[in-house]
Amino acid sequence: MSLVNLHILSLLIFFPLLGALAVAFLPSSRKPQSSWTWGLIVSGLEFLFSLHLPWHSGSGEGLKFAERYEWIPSWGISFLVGIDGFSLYLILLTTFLVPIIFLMSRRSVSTSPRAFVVSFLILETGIVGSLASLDLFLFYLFWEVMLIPMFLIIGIWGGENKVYAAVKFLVYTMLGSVLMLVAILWLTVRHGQFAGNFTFALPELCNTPLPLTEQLWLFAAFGLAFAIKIPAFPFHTWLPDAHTEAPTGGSVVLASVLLKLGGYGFLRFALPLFPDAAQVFAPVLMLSGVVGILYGALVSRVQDDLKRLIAFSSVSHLGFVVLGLGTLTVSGLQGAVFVMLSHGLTTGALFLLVGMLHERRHTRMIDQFGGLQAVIPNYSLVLRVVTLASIGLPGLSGFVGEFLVLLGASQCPGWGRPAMCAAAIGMVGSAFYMLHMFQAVMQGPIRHPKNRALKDLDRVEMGVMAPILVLILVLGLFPNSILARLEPLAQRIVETVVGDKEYELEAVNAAGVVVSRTPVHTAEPVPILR
Amino acid sequence: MSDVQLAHLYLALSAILLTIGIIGVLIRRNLLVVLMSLELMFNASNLAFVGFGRLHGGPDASALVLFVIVMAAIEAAVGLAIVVALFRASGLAKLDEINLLRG
Amino acid sequence: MNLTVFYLLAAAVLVGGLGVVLSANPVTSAVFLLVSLLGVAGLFAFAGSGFLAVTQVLIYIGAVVTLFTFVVMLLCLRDGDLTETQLRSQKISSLLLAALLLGNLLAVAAFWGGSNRLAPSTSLPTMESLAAAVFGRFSLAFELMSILLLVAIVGVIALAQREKLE
Amino acid sequence: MPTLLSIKGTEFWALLPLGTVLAVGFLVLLIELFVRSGKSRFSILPIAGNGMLLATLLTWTFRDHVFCGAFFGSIDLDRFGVAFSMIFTVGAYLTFLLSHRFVTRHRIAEGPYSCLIIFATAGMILMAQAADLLTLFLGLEVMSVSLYILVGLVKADPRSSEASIKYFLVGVFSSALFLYGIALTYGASGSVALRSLGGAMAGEMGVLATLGMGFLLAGFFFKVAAAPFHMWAPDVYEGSPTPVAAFLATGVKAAAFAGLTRTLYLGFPGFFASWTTVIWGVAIATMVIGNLAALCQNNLKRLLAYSSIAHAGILLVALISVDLSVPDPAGAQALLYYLLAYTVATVGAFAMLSWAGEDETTLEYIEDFCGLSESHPVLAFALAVFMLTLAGIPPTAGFTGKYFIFSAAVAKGHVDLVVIGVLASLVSVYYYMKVVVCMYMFPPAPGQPFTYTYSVPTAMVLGLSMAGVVYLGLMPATCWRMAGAAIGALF
Amino acid sequence: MAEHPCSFLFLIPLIPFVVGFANGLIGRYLPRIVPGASACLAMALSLWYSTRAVFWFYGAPSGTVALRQDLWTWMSSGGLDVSFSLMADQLTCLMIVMISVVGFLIHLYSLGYMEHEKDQARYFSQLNLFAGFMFLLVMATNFPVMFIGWEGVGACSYLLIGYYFSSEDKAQAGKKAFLVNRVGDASFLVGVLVLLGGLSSAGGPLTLEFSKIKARIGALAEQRIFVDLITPSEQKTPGFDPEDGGRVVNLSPSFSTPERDAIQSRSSVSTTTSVLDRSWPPTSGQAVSRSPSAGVRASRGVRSSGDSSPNDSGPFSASIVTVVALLLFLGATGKSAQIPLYVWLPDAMAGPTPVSALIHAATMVTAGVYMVCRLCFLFTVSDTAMAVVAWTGALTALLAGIIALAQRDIKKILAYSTISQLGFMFLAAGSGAFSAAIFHVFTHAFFKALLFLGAGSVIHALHGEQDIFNMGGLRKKLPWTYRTFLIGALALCGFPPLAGFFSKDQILFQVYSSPRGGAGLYLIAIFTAILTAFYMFRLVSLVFWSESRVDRRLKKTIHEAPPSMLLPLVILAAGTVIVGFLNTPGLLYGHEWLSHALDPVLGESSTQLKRPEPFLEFGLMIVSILVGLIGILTAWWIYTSPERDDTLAEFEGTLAYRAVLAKFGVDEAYDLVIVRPLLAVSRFLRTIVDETVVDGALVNGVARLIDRVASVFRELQSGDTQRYLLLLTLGTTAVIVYLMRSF
Repeated sequence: MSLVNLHILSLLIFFPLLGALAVAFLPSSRKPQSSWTWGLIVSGLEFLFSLHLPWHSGSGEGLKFAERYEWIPSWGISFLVGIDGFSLYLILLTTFLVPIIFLMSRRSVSTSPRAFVVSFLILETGIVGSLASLDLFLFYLFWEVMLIPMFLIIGIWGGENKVYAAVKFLVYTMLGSVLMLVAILWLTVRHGQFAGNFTFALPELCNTPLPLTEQLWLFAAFGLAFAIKIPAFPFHTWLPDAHTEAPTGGSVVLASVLLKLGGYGFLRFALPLFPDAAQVFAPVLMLSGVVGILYGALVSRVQDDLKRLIAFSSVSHLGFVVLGLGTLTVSGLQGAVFVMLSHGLTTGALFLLVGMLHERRHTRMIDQFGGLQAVIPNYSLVLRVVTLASIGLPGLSGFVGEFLVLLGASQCPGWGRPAMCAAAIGMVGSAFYMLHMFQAVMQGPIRHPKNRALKDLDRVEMGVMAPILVLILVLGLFPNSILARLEPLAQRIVETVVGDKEYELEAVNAAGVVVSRTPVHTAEPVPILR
Repeated sequence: MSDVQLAHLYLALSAILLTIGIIGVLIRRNLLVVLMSLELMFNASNLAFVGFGRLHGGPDASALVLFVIVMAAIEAAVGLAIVVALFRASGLAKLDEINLLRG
Repeated sequence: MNLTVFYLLAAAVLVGGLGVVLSANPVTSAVFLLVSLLGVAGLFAFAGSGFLAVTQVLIYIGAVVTLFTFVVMLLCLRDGDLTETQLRSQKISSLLLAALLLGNLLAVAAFWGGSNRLAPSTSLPTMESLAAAVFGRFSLAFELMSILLLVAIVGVIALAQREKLE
Repeated sequence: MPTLLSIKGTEFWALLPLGTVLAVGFLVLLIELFVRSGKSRFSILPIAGNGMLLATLLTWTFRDHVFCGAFFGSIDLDRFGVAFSMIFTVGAYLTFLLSHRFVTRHRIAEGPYSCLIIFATAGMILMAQAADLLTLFLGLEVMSVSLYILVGLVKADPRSSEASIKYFLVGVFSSALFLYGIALTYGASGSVALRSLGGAMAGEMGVLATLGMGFLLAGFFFKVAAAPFHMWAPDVYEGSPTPVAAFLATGVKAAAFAGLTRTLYLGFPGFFASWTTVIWGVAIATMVIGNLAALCQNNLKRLLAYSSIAHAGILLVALISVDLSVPDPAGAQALLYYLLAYTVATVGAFAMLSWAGEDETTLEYIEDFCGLSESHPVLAFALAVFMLTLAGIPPTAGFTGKYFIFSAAVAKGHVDLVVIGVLASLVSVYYYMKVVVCMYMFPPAPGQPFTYTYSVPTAMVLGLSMAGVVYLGLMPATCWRMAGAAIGALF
Repeated sequence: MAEHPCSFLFLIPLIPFVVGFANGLIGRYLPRIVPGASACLAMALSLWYSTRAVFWFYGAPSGTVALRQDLWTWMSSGGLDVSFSLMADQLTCLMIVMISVVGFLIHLYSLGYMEHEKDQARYFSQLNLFAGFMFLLVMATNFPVMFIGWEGVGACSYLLIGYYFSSEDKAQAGKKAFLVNRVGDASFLVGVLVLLGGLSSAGGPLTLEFSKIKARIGALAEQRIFVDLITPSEQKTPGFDPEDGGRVVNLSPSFSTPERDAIQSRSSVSTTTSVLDRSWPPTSGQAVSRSPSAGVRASRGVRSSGDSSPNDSGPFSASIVTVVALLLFLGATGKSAQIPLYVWLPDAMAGPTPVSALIHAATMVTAGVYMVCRLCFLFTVSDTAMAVVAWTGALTALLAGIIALAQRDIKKILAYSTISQLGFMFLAAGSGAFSAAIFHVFTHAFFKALLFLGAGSVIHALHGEQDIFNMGGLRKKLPWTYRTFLIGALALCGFPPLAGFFSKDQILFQVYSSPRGGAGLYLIAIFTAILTAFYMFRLVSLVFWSESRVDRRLKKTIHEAPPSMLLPLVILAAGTVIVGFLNTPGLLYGHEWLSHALDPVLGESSTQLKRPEPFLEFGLMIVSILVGLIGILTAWWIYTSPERDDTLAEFEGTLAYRAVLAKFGVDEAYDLVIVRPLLAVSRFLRTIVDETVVDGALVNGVARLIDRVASVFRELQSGDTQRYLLLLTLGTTAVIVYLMRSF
């Protein structure tokens, strides 16, 4: 078991990749359906493996399952992975969703399923990798690896405007990440000057004594990358296009996981690395969050494409994440993470449901529907629950996160309270568009004769939605096990940022892998800045 | 006239010759004339070599000039060959007619 | 006396050069080129390396200019090609540019130092020293020159030969 | 007084790569003249190609027999020379592999073709080993003259001869400037030996030296196709036969950078500040112009030409992110690494191009590749990988190389360059992705199906390039160390 | 003072939840009787456990303030632990009994009423879920858990209003209800969070437990909120800040420094003057002046609000408690349909009648009142809040009464009367008579449910006819309905000895004599009572007494309701008769059992009256009875006899009547002022800001710009070799010039 504990993360990272290779090199004589089966098997196994994490990660704070192998020693680049509460649940969410996506897509995706499966498995590798990696180079690597499969998924299996959306997604997100690369390099170089060794390992890069102006620039670079990914308010416009054009599976993974990596990046990198800058930027984050909440809600209300509506609802929900990050309070950070989780479930479910509707009706225009509740009661029941959850009905998953974020905002001095009030108005906003959506699609008289013949959910769809619903309920009622795991981490960040304490990412040692803080003797002399 | 003076004068002359060659290359349309202007440019550097040769003494400069002369002759030959080939291929000998490749 | 000779030669060089550039007919240009190269040869002689002058005359006048005139005759049969077309559009710009460049060069030519350098006694290269240099210090370059010639030959042949019937 | 007799036997080690290549060249020439002239019309390319391979192996085997200042200090064989000679010979080898079907398809005379490529390689090797400016210049000339001819060898295609004349004019013009630079430098120092330039240029001769350096830089900028000296590149690449274009994009560029590196590091270390600034400006111009001009290209060959310009910009960044005084060669090391990565990827891309199309026809427009993913998934994947590499997206070689360069540049305080560089490469992502989009997201264009002439050598090139891309991307450590060893020779 | 553990409390909400979920998921596939039956059974079980809880509570050892069951820790974050726990004290016991009784009856009634409906499962499941949430709401021990119920009941009412989803406007009504409620909920949440901030700045551990907050209300009362964004820096630096008397409200948990506490203890004669307190019209001021002893215990520190501290900085500052109370009250107005958020309730009548009876008359709408009473200790600290509550209640009662006068839809009339009665309750609460308010909640639950169910059976009999002008003469046709309905109506008019009489009379009396109340409020209330009597009996006479206006075809089919519907009517009628005696005033030889029972919870905060003056009390009682009679008689006189129809007709022409009929156009006003602008803004944001500016101009604009530049470079590549050479020369010259610049 200890052996498993030592290598579980690399297993989780590379297993999908191997699976992808296997699927790619299947004898093409097989009928295409076989690649679905393979994809299901691989992702299912991956999910089972990932279940190992929560059982054996104990309760304490800090990183677990850390691994470290020197990769490019002369540049201080190592394969350094490890997870804590921040990443654990997102990883679980990912591994949980991928099989579901395969299940749902096998009926909707007809063109070249093999490539579809392969792209998704590679994407999974990228996601898990960037969630697990603690080495900035490694992180950037996986971060970029995520882009291409997503680009292909949108561009190949997308809607009519797919190429535009795909390229926009790719270029826009890369705009952020390349600047982040510059920031990473700058950071490592500076650390090299201070500490004498040239390393990318996060635990050693923390507490690099940088002057404020430098921190501001670096934080801005990191922040831009993550803000685009989340997406925070002014940088959101790639999201509606991507969501609208992407196939169902793509939208699901995009909304449920990819966006979360932005928030995760803030928690894991931006805040701990540049605490002073974080304190300066916090109001900006809060402002962007609040604007995003309200703006997203309003704009989403007047959309006429279901997917677009949900996309803007994501903008609104993730505004809560940004706000929570900006509050720099324990509750705020916890809330941000929890909003990410619950949004992952609810919005994923919403996209799945819209996808089902699209399969049946081949349109997503709201005005094409109406009165469906009479025709497909089960579907409407599920949609109802998910809608209420995403509105943030207490007792369901949506509420906990939003409440904690508001709590954090209310505890944040300065602009906290006004932000909190505005965000609370945003809660009204979510009801504003969600109920409108539900009413327009599900209620009222049946306008289009086509809608009379719709089939209700079949077994597979039920089987897919059931676990999601259960999770929504469980997260809503018993969030505390998660919150308890998050609390010390959030505490540490807050103490670092607000309380000027050292940020000790101790856990690599705790995992038994020795990290030498002494300079790694490289073949080249350490580069010194002029 | 001292060597230094001579070097100065030769350098100045070579500069002027070089410029003339450049102008020729830039504004003449006839390929052959352009080639001739190029020859002028080579000769300019030759002048400079000789002048500096007097300054530094020794045979090096002369050797260099020798090589350059041969090299220039080779260039001329190859150039003319290319021009002939082009002319045979497309009947063109003027630069303003040569712009298939663009954009 | 020395200077006047120099100036005469320089004048020949420059007039030849200008003639190459300005004369409308390529044949005329070729003739002017001849003049200019002769001037250069004279300057070589004036600088004391007669061998170079001889080489210049042999190679350039004997080979290059002849080649040029030959090709001119070969190509410019149609009188349409004799009427000169100049590149009006970038005349001005190129002249300005050339002027700027020339300004810099002349400034350097006028003011670079070197005044304190006294030429060594054996200033005038003799044939022996030249030969020694070519076959000693520059022996490798000499060999490489042969390679260059070979390349040129192969290339020209390759260009010259008609459509190979492979 | 030095004469031929005073040359020691050991000095001939310095001629090892050059000699081998030349020997192969002569051999090919003789075979062409005497053996092949009769009825026996066997292909000569394998001989030439394997000759290049042999040269590579020999160079590698005897890499320890370094000898500097051979032949009265006119040629060095150091690790730098070894590394570059191997890059050139490997490049030539790959070019021969590429040429396999192409030459016959386009009815190019094999004999001269092979000879000229080999001699061009010899010229490159000279540039990488030159210890004095004359050798450097001669190398340049040998390389250039062969290439002027090579570019024009497709008789059927008027574009080819046009490219040839253009290349010739611009090339000779720039080499005239280069020569003038040599003259001025000689005037300043009284010598043409690179190592002896340095000392002589102090004081009042500084102005001459600087002027000379300016002309030399101009000549080099032309060779590496840096803006605004780049304009010839797209036309020449498009006009020339595809394998030759590949050779231009990889070998010539590498050679030019080798010469530039030697000249600047060995010859003009005292002028570090000034040439750094010049190159700084040129690098910015090159990265911006190269990437932007590539945006609206539909011809893949032209696109690759512009991309090679853009990459030249990045390589220039690498060139100046060093510190000659400490010494800290990280930048030059990265330059070497990046050249390798770039060569591999570009050769791969050109391999696709030379593969595409049947006998007379060439498919070089991006539209021709539409829907490739359905009809030929493997080819599509390969081309996609090369595009990703060129765009510098991890985990490919291109990213690792870019990363090394940018990291070195940041360490030298060239953050401005790096920011421009990453933004420029962001733009490049757009046009590289245009190819991927065409292959994967568009249906095949009606009427003209994608055709290709399969040949084992080209397949080998594809395989090798793919392997190289992945290897250099994921396991950079070894090659990085080797690059360090190579560049160490200049420091 | 202890809380006694009780192991089965969780069953009370859980059973309806479970059954509700089961019905919702699989009910559709079960035989059609099963859902209804199981739902009723669930309510019965809840009723059983509620009563059991009551007995358990009174059987508990002395000194027990409440039964309590801690289930699990719901959330714990940043020093705040929210435990998911339930409790039952006197107030809760009353509520759960009421809910389960009325709920059970209405479920029973629904069996009959809904038997023709297609999918009863959805109906009953949602009804059960509602009951569960309602239980949760009243049994919660802390704000978040209460908020679950609070929002849950809202959601369920939304679902049930939209039960007939296939008609557009009913769905619309449901959405409207949810949205309006949501506004209140948001303010409720903000209130809770501000309260939390106050607690944290008061020092000590964070908590949202009612009991703990109650314990620390004193410290809380001293906290002041400075809404001062101009200088957030001073708030950024936690710790003692001399500028504003050491009472910077810094809403960060890590804010309790010793010297600061010292300051607080020193300035225990604190200065929590609020601009609001001063600016409020003299009523509260009078109250203070009239009885200096009033509410001293409740609000230490508030009393000395006269002298404001000299160093009272900040552009706007108020007592946190006031702010909190007002925010919470806004939430209450949403839930229980007070000005300004009452507009949803009339539309909510779109739902099935039993739903209206249960949710929009008996239980959910009283949640607001319950909340105010549950937090009486908090409200009483702030005179402002109390005054606002009282006046809002009074005005709402009046407004709703007036609007009810002209309505034609039987259910709408009842709805407005509900609003008006809720107004009475808030009036009572606001004037410190919390037990009276709760008492009215209790009685009102019975007779209003009775009325609705009666109306339901009328509608049922007339096959969905709801316009009272198309009814009449049903006295004969529906005898039992008539009798029970009459009882209900009389009770509503406060006719002795029915339940309504006692509760309403108590309210009126206390409003008059409470220092927080006063003559003004009393007059409004008494006038509203007249209106109440009038419109109720307008309804009664039009429906039952006057001769029939029912059209021919319906006439034959009119039939009395089935027993499953009548039984609840009868039971509720009986209840209406009985429950009043739970709280017979001492004047009538009763001894206000209910009030005393509730004393432990409410008493200590309730405003103390002067020694009861029997004469005054008796006088008021007479007045209210008379008032009721007047209203009844006028209504009877006008609406029974047909010959007054023409006079009525011309009266209906008048502007006043039409204004009333149009409900003073409040809905339209809201639509015009809020909804439309909001939608307009949304469209503007979508089309202009998002698609044109952010995406169009910025994102794609940059792309276009780059494309321009690119094409320029492409033009540069003209194919002319000499152009290239020119640029080459240019580059060379530039390099040379640059290099030469230094010499």
